[in-house]
Amino acid sequence: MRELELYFGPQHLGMVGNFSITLTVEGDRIVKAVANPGYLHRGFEKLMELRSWIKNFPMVCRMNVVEPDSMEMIYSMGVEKLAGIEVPERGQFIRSIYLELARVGSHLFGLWAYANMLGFDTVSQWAMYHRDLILDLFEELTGGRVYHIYIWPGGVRRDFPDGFVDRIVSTLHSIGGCVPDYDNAFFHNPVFRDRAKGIGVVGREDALAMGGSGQVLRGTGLPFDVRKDDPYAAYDRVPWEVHTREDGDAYSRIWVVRNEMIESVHMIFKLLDAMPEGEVYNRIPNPFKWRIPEGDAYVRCESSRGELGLYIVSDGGDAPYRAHFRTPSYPHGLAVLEKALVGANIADVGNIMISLYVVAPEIDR
Amino acid sequence: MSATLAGRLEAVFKDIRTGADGDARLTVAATPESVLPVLVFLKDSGYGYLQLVSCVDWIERGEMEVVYVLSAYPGGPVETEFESIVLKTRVPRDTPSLDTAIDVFPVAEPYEREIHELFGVHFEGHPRLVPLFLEREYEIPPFRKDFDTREYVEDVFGAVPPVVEESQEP
Amino acid sequence: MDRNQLVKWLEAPAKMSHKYSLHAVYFCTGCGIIEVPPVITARWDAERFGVLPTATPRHANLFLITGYVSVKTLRAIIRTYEQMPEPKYSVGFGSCPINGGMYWDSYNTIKHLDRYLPIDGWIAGCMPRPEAIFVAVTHLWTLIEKDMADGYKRYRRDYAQYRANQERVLGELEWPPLFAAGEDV
Amino acid sequence: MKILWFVISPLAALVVGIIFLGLSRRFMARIQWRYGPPLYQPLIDIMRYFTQKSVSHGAIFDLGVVLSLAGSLVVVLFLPFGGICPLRGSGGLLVILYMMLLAPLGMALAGGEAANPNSSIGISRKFALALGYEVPLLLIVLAVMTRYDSISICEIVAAQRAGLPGIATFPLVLSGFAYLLIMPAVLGLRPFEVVQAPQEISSGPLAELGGRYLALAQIQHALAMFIGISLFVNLMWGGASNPFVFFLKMLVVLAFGLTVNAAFPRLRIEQALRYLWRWPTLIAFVGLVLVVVIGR
Repeated sequence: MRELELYFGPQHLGMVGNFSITLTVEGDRIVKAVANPGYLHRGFEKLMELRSWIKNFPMVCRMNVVEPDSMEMIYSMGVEKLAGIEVPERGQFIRSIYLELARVGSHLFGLWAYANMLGFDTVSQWAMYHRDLILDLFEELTGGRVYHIYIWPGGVRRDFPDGFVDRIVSTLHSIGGCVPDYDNAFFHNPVFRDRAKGIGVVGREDALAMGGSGQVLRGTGLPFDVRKDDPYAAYDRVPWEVHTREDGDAYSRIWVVRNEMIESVHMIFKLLDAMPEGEVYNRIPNPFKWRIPEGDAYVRCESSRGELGLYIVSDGGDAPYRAHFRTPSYPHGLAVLEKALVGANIADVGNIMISLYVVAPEIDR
Repeated sequence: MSATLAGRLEAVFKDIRTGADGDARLTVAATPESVLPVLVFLKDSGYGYLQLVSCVDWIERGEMEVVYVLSAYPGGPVETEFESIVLKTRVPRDTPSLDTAIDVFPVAEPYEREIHELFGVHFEGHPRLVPLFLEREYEIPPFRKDFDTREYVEDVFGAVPPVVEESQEP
Repeated sequence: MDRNQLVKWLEAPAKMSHKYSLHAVYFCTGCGIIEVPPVITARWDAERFGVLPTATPRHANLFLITGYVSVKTLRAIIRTYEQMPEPKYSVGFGSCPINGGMYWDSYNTIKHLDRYLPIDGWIAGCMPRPEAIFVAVTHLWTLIEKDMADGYKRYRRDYAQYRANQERVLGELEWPPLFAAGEDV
Repeated sequence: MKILWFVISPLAALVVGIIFLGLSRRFMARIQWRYGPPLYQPLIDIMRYFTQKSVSHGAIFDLGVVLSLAGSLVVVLFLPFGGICPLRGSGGLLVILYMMLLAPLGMALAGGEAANPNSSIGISRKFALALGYEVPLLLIVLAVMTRYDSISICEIVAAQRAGLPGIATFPLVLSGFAYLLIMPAVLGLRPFEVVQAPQEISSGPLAELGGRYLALAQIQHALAMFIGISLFVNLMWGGASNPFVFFLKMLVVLAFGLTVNAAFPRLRIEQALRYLWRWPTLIAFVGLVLVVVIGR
């Protein structure tokens, strides 16, 4: 049969983010897929070398639009490790709560993208509405809807305002009240099952070899979660579990996302109960003259898409000498995606890509 | 057999130096030739998860430092004692070249491609060292320290003139 | 809002329909796209005002250029813009297309979008709020009403300059010029 | 006087179709917790398309778009709309079945000429889907024709008006049920919205249509909506004596279709075919057999 070259994106309704895939198709079947990133490359890591340690906070969060908070977290962790700064206990709890809220928001965004990709407007609109309720919380806490710059070396910028805990609880309750609706409309929908089962299968061996993490790995039954294996912030202070599914297809991954969202909400409630009183940040030196001793560090945390890492080098100056972000979308969007697409139907390209949760700006940086 | 991984590493490979940080991290410095055997050794020791391949341009020393960060997946076949292992190697800055690690870790492919593009480090045996991100040609790979991005911006984008509106309809 | 004034519809039906049927190309050019889904979904519901995302540039008449434009994206943006049928309106969204924003010294993003494509309006901010998109749409209505949203006419008139600027950054373009030199406006 | 009906009938169909487009956008918006556009928004869109500059891709391209619209317009002439039916004396149902294929054919011509890979995929999906629902549709129409012993749709409507509507009588209830099952496919609604599938193939056959071609395609879409629903109302629900009641009946059917549309994602084309050839075909076939054996 004749082979045809098909461009999927960058201008495409099914494409989340500015990314493109060159597909070689034979009839309906994909025989080769070449991911083509770079549409969003800004040279972040180069620009970071030109800005002082503290000025980089507005930079790092723009590396991932969907969940900027984990980016702030990882950079703070890197700086704290290099400079040897401790974070007070309450600061750790607030960080965890804040990151889990961001994870719920990010997963709702993912649900929007996935349902939208399947043409299921109804659920996608609900998910986007609920994400907005969480953004309202962020707006009250930090003043920004999308970019917050809330986590800071030494803690968080400010304590929760009065009554904020109640508003978190009521918002999460109102979203949680709709979980049965989501289940009936989407997760137990036979058409969703037909569309997602057996699609985009990434076996455990492949996922391990390709550097998979996050849902890609948990979707194959491996309970790998940095929050559990290498705990940071306050994740080891409360009990919670890692959710897995066995099959490694899009269906498993979306179900993992769903269960994780609910687990995150439960975790927020537990963290709120256990949260101690006290300071939320330790003072850092004057940021305009701040120099960090020579050294390098690799830190990692769990973003909503998988393991997020940062290799950061200081030469004793007032700016990072080199920072390299290990973003989860990078192996997922380049190595895993190219492999998972081969043999798939062209109707499933967006399906597979969004179930792998590829966020383009994270790849390009 | 020596108990610690560091001890075993130094016993097997002569030309490497190891240093353990306090917090469950082992730093290994190796020569470019021994990078691949060390990677294989570490993979067999249970560190089967290549998290990152990075590169640092030490311009004053005239060297490029390629960094491999490894860790272990939970439930792996072997018990591991370190959270992560940082393997560093240095190549000369004028002719930076290394063997590719794709055969050991397939995930190294996009990382090596990126380093080739942004730092100009050549990876021997890599199947597609084609541009990943960039559209324009750069004389110096842009992530090297001697590439002055501000000057470049001034030269390229600052030189584009604003569009002057021609006079209105005759 | 003069959507319900019959007299205006009878006087200038074309202009009125262009105003109230702004279909935007769904092109995630940059991080600004994160505020577009809230705008088109339940919370803000831009469809009330006739603003809708479309899958292909051929159906669209509004181009929201959402955020920083890297050199590689610029090529795609130009192609998309040239495929849209006239009259078409383009709006730069966020600080980065205006003057580079926080990427003013990045080697891979262009700094002034209006040197490569005609822009009818800007929305400043990083990130602009969803309400800002509505403000922009109402401003665009006013501009269309007064015939001031003439980006596509300027593109025709000054095409030689635009094309020269595009080629200066992107090198030789692989598609032929959209308008032959000296073509009448 | 008769000439006048030839003008009024397509016009009425057009108006109803565009109202349906507006209604469906509004209805979907309400299910999605939104306010929705005004009812006349599709009219504004169509006006905007007409006044935009359009790019043609050749003579066949123009011909295809016009052909698909003309095919739909002709079908409308055969369909009674309340009391209005300009071509009551002619071939009836068989002609309708033939003519209904003209619209996808025209789209295929236009899309093929545009040479956009997304269009070609959309067209192949359109024909596969048409193949999928034509089989049960044919069985249903055969059952109705056997039951009322006529191929004229006006006579079928009259026979139903004399007694009970078709869907309320015993053997035909199966055919009516089968029709409801395939109706989302006939109307191009989810879960069978595989032809346009904006998130997969960028609107498929419409991908390269711009300006007034898109306007014509939209009008054709409105007419197709009218045809699919009015065929059900005529065959199964006994038509109506005046256009207003007919319109109300169509609204009920539309609401049913839109509810299905709001409750499902999109199937893949082969899954859609498997579904269409299984249950609706089976039910329609049993219905036909029953009609032949006992129904008369």
